[in-house]
Order: sequence, then C-alpha cells, then structure tokens
Amino acid sequence: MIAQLVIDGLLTGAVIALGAIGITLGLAILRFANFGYAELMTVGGYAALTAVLAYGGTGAPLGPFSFGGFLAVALAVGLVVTALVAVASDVVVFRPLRRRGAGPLVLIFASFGLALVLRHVVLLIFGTQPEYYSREIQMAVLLPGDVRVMPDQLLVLAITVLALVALWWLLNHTRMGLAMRAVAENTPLARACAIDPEMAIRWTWIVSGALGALAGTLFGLTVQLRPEMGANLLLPLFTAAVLGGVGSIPGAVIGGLLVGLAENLSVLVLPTSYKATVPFLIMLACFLLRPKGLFGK
Amino acid sequence: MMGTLSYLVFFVTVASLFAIATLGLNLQWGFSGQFNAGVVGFMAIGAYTYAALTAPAQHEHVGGLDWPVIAALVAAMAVTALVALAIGLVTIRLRTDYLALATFGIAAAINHLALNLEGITGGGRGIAGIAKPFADLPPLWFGLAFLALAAGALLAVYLLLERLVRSPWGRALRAVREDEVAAAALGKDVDRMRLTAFVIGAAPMGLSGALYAAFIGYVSPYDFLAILTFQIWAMLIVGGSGNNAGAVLGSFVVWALWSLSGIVVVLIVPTKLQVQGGAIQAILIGLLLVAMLIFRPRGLMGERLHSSPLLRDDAAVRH
Amino acid sequence: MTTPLLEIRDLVAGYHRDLPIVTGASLSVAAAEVVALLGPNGAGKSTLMKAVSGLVLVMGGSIRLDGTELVGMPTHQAIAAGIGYVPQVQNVFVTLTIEENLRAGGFAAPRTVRARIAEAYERFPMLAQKRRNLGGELSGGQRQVLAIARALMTQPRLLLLDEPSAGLSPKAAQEVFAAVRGIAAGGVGVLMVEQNVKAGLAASDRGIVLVQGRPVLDGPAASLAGDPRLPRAFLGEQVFAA
Amino acid sequence: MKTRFMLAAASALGLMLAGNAAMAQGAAPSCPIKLGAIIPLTGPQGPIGKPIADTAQLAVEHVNAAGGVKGCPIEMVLRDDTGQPTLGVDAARYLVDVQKVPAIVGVVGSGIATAIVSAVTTSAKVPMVSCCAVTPTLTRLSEEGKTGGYFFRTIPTSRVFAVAHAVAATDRGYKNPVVIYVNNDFGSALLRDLEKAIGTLGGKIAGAIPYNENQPSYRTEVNQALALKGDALILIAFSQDGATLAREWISLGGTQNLVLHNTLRSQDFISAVGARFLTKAAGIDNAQVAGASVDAFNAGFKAKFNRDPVGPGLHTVYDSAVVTALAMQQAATLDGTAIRDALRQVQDPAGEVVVPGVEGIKKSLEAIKAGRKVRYVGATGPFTFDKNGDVTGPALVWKVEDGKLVTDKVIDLEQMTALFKRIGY
Repeated sequence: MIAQLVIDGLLTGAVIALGAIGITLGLAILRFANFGYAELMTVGGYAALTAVLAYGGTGAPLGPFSFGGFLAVALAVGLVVTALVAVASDVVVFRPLRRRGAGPLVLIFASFGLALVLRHVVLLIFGTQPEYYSREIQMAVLLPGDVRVMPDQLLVLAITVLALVALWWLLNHTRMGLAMRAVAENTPLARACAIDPEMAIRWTWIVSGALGALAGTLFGLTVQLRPEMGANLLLPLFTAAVLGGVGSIPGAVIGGLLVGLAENLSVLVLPTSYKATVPFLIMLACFLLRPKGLFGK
Repeated sequence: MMGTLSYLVFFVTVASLFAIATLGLNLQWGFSGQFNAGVVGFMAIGAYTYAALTAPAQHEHVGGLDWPVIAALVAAMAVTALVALAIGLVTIRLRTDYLALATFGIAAAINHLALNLEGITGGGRGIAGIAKPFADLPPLWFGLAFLALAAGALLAVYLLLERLVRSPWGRALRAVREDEVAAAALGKDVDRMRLTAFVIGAAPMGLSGALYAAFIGYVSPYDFLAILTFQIWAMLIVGGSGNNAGAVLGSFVVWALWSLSGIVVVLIVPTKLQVQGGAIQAILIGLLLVAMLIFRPRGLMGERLHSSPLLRDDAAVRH
Repeated sequence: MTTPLLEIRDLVAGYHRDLPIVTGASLSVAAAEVVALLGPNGAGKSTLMKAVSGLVLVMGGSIRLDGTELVGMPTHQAIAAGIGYVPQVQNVFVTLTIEENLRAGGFAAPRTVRARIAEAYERFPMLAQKRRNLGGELSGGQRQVLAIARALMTQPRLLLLDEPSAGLSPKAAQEVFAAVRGIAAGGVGVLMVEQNVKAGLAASDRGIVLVQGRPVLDGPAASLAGDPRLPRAFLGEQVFAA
Repeated sequence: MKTRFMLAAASALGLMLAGNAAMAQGAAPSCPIKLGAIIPLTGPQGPIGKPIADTAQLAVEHVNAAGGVKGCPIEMVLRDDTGQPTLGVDAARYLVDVQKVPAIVGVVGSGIATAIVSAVTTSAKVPMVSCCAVTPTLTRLSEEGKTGGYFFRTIPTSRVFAVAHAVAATDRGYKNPVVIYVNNDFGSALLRDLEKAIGTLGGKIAGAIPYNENQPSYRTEVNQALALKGDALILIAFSQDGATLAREWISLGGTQNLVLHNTLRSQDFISAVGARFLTKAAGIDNAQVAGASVDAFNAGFKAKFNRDPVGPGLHTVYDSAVVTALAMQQAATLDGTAIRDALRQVQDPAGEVVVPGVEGIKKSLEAIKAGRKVRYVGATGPFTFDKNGDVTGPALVWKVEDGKLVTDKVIDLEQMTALFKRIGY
C-alpha cells in the first residue's frame, strides 16, 4: 500500500512539477504570482484536443500506450498555441500595466481576471463535459511490490524528465536562457548589459506557456480534460513553487514531487476528504519554517 | 412597481453586506498593503459562528444555543478577529504575494473544514433554520427592516473605519504601506501595525458573513467559494482602493453588473443560447476588471488622502 | 581640448518629474580621459550616471555621446551605442558564473563575445582562473574587477563607474584604479563617482564637484586636490565655479 | 469628489432601473404566463445543468403546443445560478419580484435550493418545484413547517436511490461491496440509507471512501477502495468525477462488478469509460422507463434532440415543469398559494390518467378546463407528493448492452413502498 502511494505520489508530482516550473519562472522574472498560469495548462490541453478532434483521433495506439502517434503533433500544436496565448496576454494585459509601474498585486489581480476569461472561453467553445484524447482505458501493469502503474504514466514521467533536460539546456546554453537568468536575478544590471528585459519577459511567457501546455496535455492524457482543470491545480502548483524556492527550477521539481507524495501519503494519517487541504498545510509550514523555500537563496 | 421596489431593496441589502466585507478588505489592502486572497474564509467563519450560535439543534450536534441576534453578530465578529489574529501571527512577515498565496490556501482549508467538520458545520448539508431578525414581519417589511439593519451596519463600519484611517494611527499605517523601511526607522512597530490592521479588517468580513447568514437563514460550504473573494476584490478595485467611499460604491457597481449581466443575458440572448450566456457573462466581467486595471487603475474614486507619489513612479522607471 | 566624447548640457533628471535631483548640470568627458565626479552625499552623482545610461527620468537638457543624443534611449540601446556602466552595488550576477557574467556583458554583440572574453581573461588573469565559479563566490575587489570587465565586453567608448573603490581595502582599490588607468590609456573615456576624494583625484585627470545637482568646481585633478574651495563645497557652502 | 460619488451612484441606479424598465415592457399582465427556472449553466454543475435546461424548455414547448395555460403560452425565464447560492437567491428574488413568476422550477444544487427556500420562495409564497435537489435538509424544514408547503420536488429522496442500489447489488449476489461516494450532503445521506438497505437485503458494505468534488485526480481514493477488497463497487459520483473514478478503478485492476449512480446514466459516461468494461455494470435511476407515460416523454425528447433522454435530471425536470403548468391550469388564479394547492389536485388518484407529450398535455389541459379531475403520470412514471412535497417514486436498474443503456429491472411504486417498510425507513 505504501509503495503504491509513493509511486502514485511521484507520478502526480511529475505533472505538478512541470506546472510549478512555469510558476517559479513567472515569480522570478515577471515578478508576480500569476494566478492565471494554471489556465494556460487548460488552454494547452484543449488546443491539443482540437488538433486530435480535427484529425479524428490520435491514430492507432502505440504499443502499450492508450494513444497513437498523432498525439505528438497535437502536443506541438498545443505548445505553439499556448505560447502565443501567453505572449498575447502579456502584450494586451501585463505589459501596459508594467509600463504604468503597477505593483505586483495589481498584476496578480489582473491575472485573476484573465484566468476567468480564459477559463470561460474554453468552456464556451468546448462545453463543460470532460474530454479525452483517447477513450481507450489501459490496464495497469503490476510491478514488483504489488504496485500498479499505467504505461501512460511511465511515459509521462519520461517526458517530464526530457522536458527538464531541454529546459536546463535552454537556460544554460542559449542566449535567451542567459537573458532570462540575468533578468531574474537583477533587472537593472541586465539592462546595463544591454539585455532588453521585455525580451526576456517575452521568452519567459513563451517557455512557461509551452511548459504549461505540456503539463496540461499530460494531465489530460492521464486524467481528463475539463475547463476547470487548471483552476483545480492552482494550489498544488503554487505550493510546489514556493516550497522549492522562487526561481529555483530544481526546487520546483522537488517541490512538485513532494506535494504529490505528501498528498498521497496523507491518507495514511488523515481521512481522504482532507487530502486537498494537504498542499496548503505544506505551504503554511514552509512559510513558517523556511520562508525562502527549500532551495531559496 | 412594488416588485421592482422589493427587488431593489433586496439588491441594496445584498450589496450593503458585500460593501461591509469590502471595507474590511480596504483596511487590509487599501490602507496597509496586505493582500488577503482569502476574504471568503473570514466571511465563512463569521457566518458559521452566527449560525452555530442561533440555529436550533440539528443533525448530530449543531446548534440549540439560541443566542440573541445582536450578541451572535458581535460574537461572529470577535471569533473572526481571533482567527485572523492567529493567521496573522503566522503570516504577517510574508512578502505580499506569499501572503496572497497563504490566505488563498487558508480560505480553501476553511472550506474543506466546513465540508468535513459535520459536528459543527453540518458538513455539506449546511445549517438551516438560522435566526433571522424581523422574521415575523410580512415579506416587504422584513426586507425593509433588514435593509435598515444592513445599511446601519454598513454606515457604522464606514464611520468607524473613516475615523480610524484619519487618526494618527491611520496615517502611520499608510506610511508603513508606502515605505516599510522608512516607517520602521521612524520607530513604528511595523509588524504590530500591520497585524492590527489585518485583524480589524477581518472583523467586518466576519460581520458581513454573519449578516448574510442571518439574511438567508441558511449556510452551506457552497456559499463560500473562491469566486466570492474575487468578487469582493473586484468591488474594491473598481471602487478605488484606499478610499472607503470608493469601496462602498465599488460594491454596489460590481454587484449590479454581476447580477444585471445575468438579467441582460435573460433579456437579450434567445433562450436556446442562454446556456452559453453564463460563460459570456463571466468573460465580460473578467474583461471589465482587466480593462479597469489598465485604463482606470485608481478605480472609480481613487485614493483621497494623498501619499507620496514618488515610490510609484520610481517603480515605473525601474521596470 | 578637442571635441569631447561625452557632452552633457543643462541636464535635469531624477526619479520623479516633480522632484529633480540633477538640477541643470553641464559637463564633458574626453576620450582617454579619467574624470572623477565628487560631491557630498545626495548631490546627485549616481543619478547623473544613471541618467547617462537611461535608468532614470530625464526632464531636460541633452546628453550626447560623440554627437549622438542619448536622452530618450532605453538603457540597452545606450549600452549598444557605446556606454559601459558599472553600478555601485549589485554590479555582478551572483547566480551566474564568471564566464556567464562576461557573456551577459557582451549580450549586444554576440559575434565578438568569444574574442572579448579572451581579452578580458588576458587583462584580468584572475577571472580566467575562476571562470567556472559563481559571481557570488568572489571577494569585493574581485567583483569590482569582474564588473568592469563585464562593462568592457561591448567595447564602450565611455565607461561609467559608480564608486568602484567602495568597500575595498586600500590595496584592492589601488588595483582597481590601476586597471581604470589602463583602460583609459586604450582610448576609453571614464567618468567615475568617488567618495574617497584624495584617492579618486589621484587616479584621475580631472575632477568635477557636484553640489545639489550642479557642478560647482571643474578642473585638473592635480590643482583641484589642493583647492581650498573643495572642502567647503563638501560642507555645503556656497562656492562658485572657477 | 462628492459629486463624482453621486454621479457614479446615480448611474449605477440608472442602469438598474433601465434594466427594470426593459423588463417591464416584456411583462404583459396576462399573456404569456411566466415560469421561472433557476439552473446552473456554468460552473462545476454546468455539465448536468445544460441538458436539464434544454429539457425544461422542451416541457414548456410541449405545453405551448398543447394550447398553453389558460389560453396563454408559457414563457420560461431562465437564470443561471453558476452553482453559487448568492446568485441563486438573487435570481429567485429577481424572478419573483421583477418578473413576477408564480412558480419556479429547476434548481439543481441542494445548497442553492435550501438557500432559496429559506430566503425567498417561502416568504414570497411562490411554490418551487425542484427537479434535482435531493438534500434531506429540505424534508426536515418541511416537517418543521419552515417551507410553508411551498417546496416540492419531483426527484425522490436519497432513500429511493439507496434501495435501488441495494437491490441492484444484492440481486447480483454482491455480498461485500465497496462504496465510493461524493462527500456532500447527498452522498453522506445516501451512504447512511444504503448501509441500512444493504444490511436488510443480505449484504454488508466492506467500506466507504468519500471523495471531494473537482479534484485533479482520484487515484488515492481508488487505491484505498481497492485495498478494501470488496466484491463490487458502488459508485455514487457526479458525471465528470464519476468517469475519472471509474476509469482509474478499472485500469488499476478493480472489479468490473460496478453499481453506478443515476448521474452516470449517460452515453457520455459509457463512451468515457468504454462499453467493453461495462458489460457487468449495473446502474440505477429513479425513473420508470416502461409504460405509456414514459414512452410519450422519450418519444418527444428524441423528436426534439435526436437522442435518447439519458442523463440526470431530464425526466424529473420535465415533470417539474409540466406538473407546474397543469397546476397553473387547475388553479383558480395564477397566484402562488393557489398553484401550491393545485399541485396536489392534478395528482388526484381518482382522476383521469394523463401523460407527457403534446397530445397528453393537450388532453389534460382540456380535461382540467372542463372541470374533470386528472392524475398526471409523468416522465418518471407515477408519483405523488407527500405532505413534505417529497416524492417516493419507482426506480429502475439499468445495464449496458452493446454500448447502449438498457433497462434491466423496474422497482415499481408498490415494491418500493414494501421495501421501505422492510428496511424500516
């Protein structure tokens, strides 16, 4: 039972981790808690769904997985659309506010409003019923230790690791990555280096939008797509980002895994009906004990 | 015409209840710069306290205490303030966006507790039969009497808070909001001031929740969802934070838009398409708020008592 | 004097429109010249530097670099136009490695970055040794060196240094000043804010004393060092430009 | 500053009055007759609310095609409560005060129904005929006289569901079912009744796991339920969560001996889970699907929407709208109290049996006009409001065959009453 809970915790934690990276980048570079970020996951998941619906499915299932090869194309569509939506939301909403010198709290509130709009646009277009990329149910495989895992979930884990490697490379070995890290640490100095902060901000939206789309699609793959899916994940995402320390990508990943683990293991001591409260308790404990997060500077 | 009048009375009553909570938020945010994203949690505490003290015994444990209305209202405020004190002691040193996250989480946790602590809250069944003041009056008179109570409470809260923010303490509070370091250097105990403002600001939220419970006569966890926090914030932003009259005006305008847009959907959208109307309504409200932030950042009224404009534009230059 | 490299005329600048801190300053810096900008606290020295690099509001006047107007240019364009700016504090990226700091410094000219980094390592061998260390791991003097090397990555014609010797030991300060002289010898104009009047003037060709947002003294470093008006200016007494 | 405040306040007021004026124009004194409806169209309950609203509209169209009430067509005034009680109460207040509707139908959420009964309809003396609110709190309020008799519902209380679940499980020989139930008033009330019912019918619940709505994933809950090692799963869940739970349960190797709640009786659910995993599944619902009355509704629904009427609340909302319309026809005047009393008169056991559909409604409207007594037997089969406005109705057990929902068994009103006695409700 415990082994199963641990595995489940890691698997849910992987998707939370992906989303939390987007949040932590936002906190570090955009300098506000983007409450609308989770909606980018929803947008990404549904954009991929649109591609799947247009194609008429994901193609014949690949090996043990529930979906066909077209899902990769759909995912690419989702990444592009979401990155565009993210940049557009910056151009239309956040950049004018930044220009005016609005504080982070005005930005947070604007992100609340934007979240409302995005969520309901998705709802208006797709309706409220849950959607799936593939309606195939796949049977869990039994691993040693009486642990049951679905092949899709293992793939999700693998994709998460790949995405992390790609992100690490992007941040450490590209001009954009350098600009983003410089702006995150010290915006005035970055400007003195002829780095345009607006450009770094634009790339942050693109990268975090794409990560959100990936997280949303993977979530849709292993659970389901719903217009409120992002909103329901908001608290775990922020908890993971805060736990890891703002701006720390390894921190966000470990934070995500910890939140997933804690949620799942909590049922050993608490009734399941309190499970959803657990991320909040972790967050509060973190604020009390380590306000800068586990990996904060 | 009587019907419209009756609806107007209802509308003003509900808007007044919201305005009371908005005034509390204005003290926390408008005057001391604390981002409370869990307003609805404090309203829930007030409502459940009032309900537990006045409702007859039901379910397994709840109720049967039969407190008088006024005593229960005061108790609801006191309990909310106490809870706010406990929360504030934990969160007061957090930077603002963390405070927003913490309070957002607290409201979610309070909602879970309301749903799960069946012995006190009735769980999902909620608490029914809550004491309604003036319940013996005929409907329209009940409406008018309750309006008088709500408006009276609103006026009292407004006057008290106006006095408070104009006192030396209130001026010091704004100084803290503008520049914590400078205020601390001037010898103000910053944490203590912020904590006091947080607790005093929470009390009207509890009162608002309690009056809501008294008005409807029933509370359940579904009354206190995160969207309500968003609504209260919208009221403050639209009205103009840092201005108590603005907070009240904003409450009326936003609640009017919120309920009116539903009516407009009924009137102009064909019935067949009305199921989409709700989504359109939410989209319009979201757009309105964002537009307000962009084009009229100080709200309808803005802050009256001028503070140093220096910091704001400094931020503009740096960004 | 030939045509100055930097020419500031009647500059009014500050953080807020209604509250100018630089209140009508005119001064110039020539190529290969080191100019020390002196003055009491709050005189507007740092603000003047930030105005040149486009980091504060400019309400009036002009700032020309080789005839190009800088007023109204965002910082990153001013840097690209030939300004190198080293702020007083937080002047290196502590979370980036030394090499990444230099790479960031050369952001505007990616093609030449490799060559510039090699040059920087040649000029400051210490940086080459610590290329993989984080900026945060350097000592104060090393940070100052890194900050200057970083500012040189774009091959600026004018280098702005805000208190390069602050917090350094006298020995470390001397090393920094020596580096500054070497840079100027290569043809770069240097404008540096200094608290330490004596050491600052010793390292400079010319000194300018700023009081309440305007230059009140401007002259060769050697003669200014002995000028009796200098201490009075620092005490806030009324002095008149020579 | 003062002036600005006054201006803004005045314009806010003006906006409201303008809205009201617009409404007043539409509100002709007699025709059409307005019928209020409050249904969640967005928010968490939006997925089940939308088809409910469509079906309510269908009922109104049927009534109008049958000639309308007192010679007037009915106009349904629909408001979205978004699942928020504050907005539900506001909608009710608006419908009652401004639109002057003499009755309200729909109302899905229990919390919303209770708030509206508590704050609006009882004091305004306007009957509310809810299609879907199942909370026992409303029964208690009725018993305490706090609804003034103005609250009715066409959906049976949780006990009917509990009996149906128990019958479906024990019929199939399940002795130790595990229960996963939604953690709200409805779910916990149903669980209590279910424990009793299954105990009486010869089984014992192996364990019950509550779940909170709208969680991103239910893996933990499913794993806990799996650990209880029951011989079947009784799933009391709403549509979206239900699909997630059933999918996770099956893919984690849970038994396919499923007993599903009525909210999962939909083609959406079957296609979300996959028919091949549901061959052993059974489900329950409160509607009776045999007989002329039900066929009449099904035919009418299919003619309009080109699909079978499967899904929660469809039959009950149709009945709530039609029975209210008939009561309006029966009542001497279109006032709330008269309609409240007439709601029971159109269920006269000695009356002429009348059924759904344009033809059926036409007959009943004419019979009432002619002064004859009628007994409306609805889309849910025969039902009667008891003293609390509740109904004890028949129930059915369904299963999935070739990807289609088919009826397996009907528990008619007599059997249901007998089972209630046996269980000791």
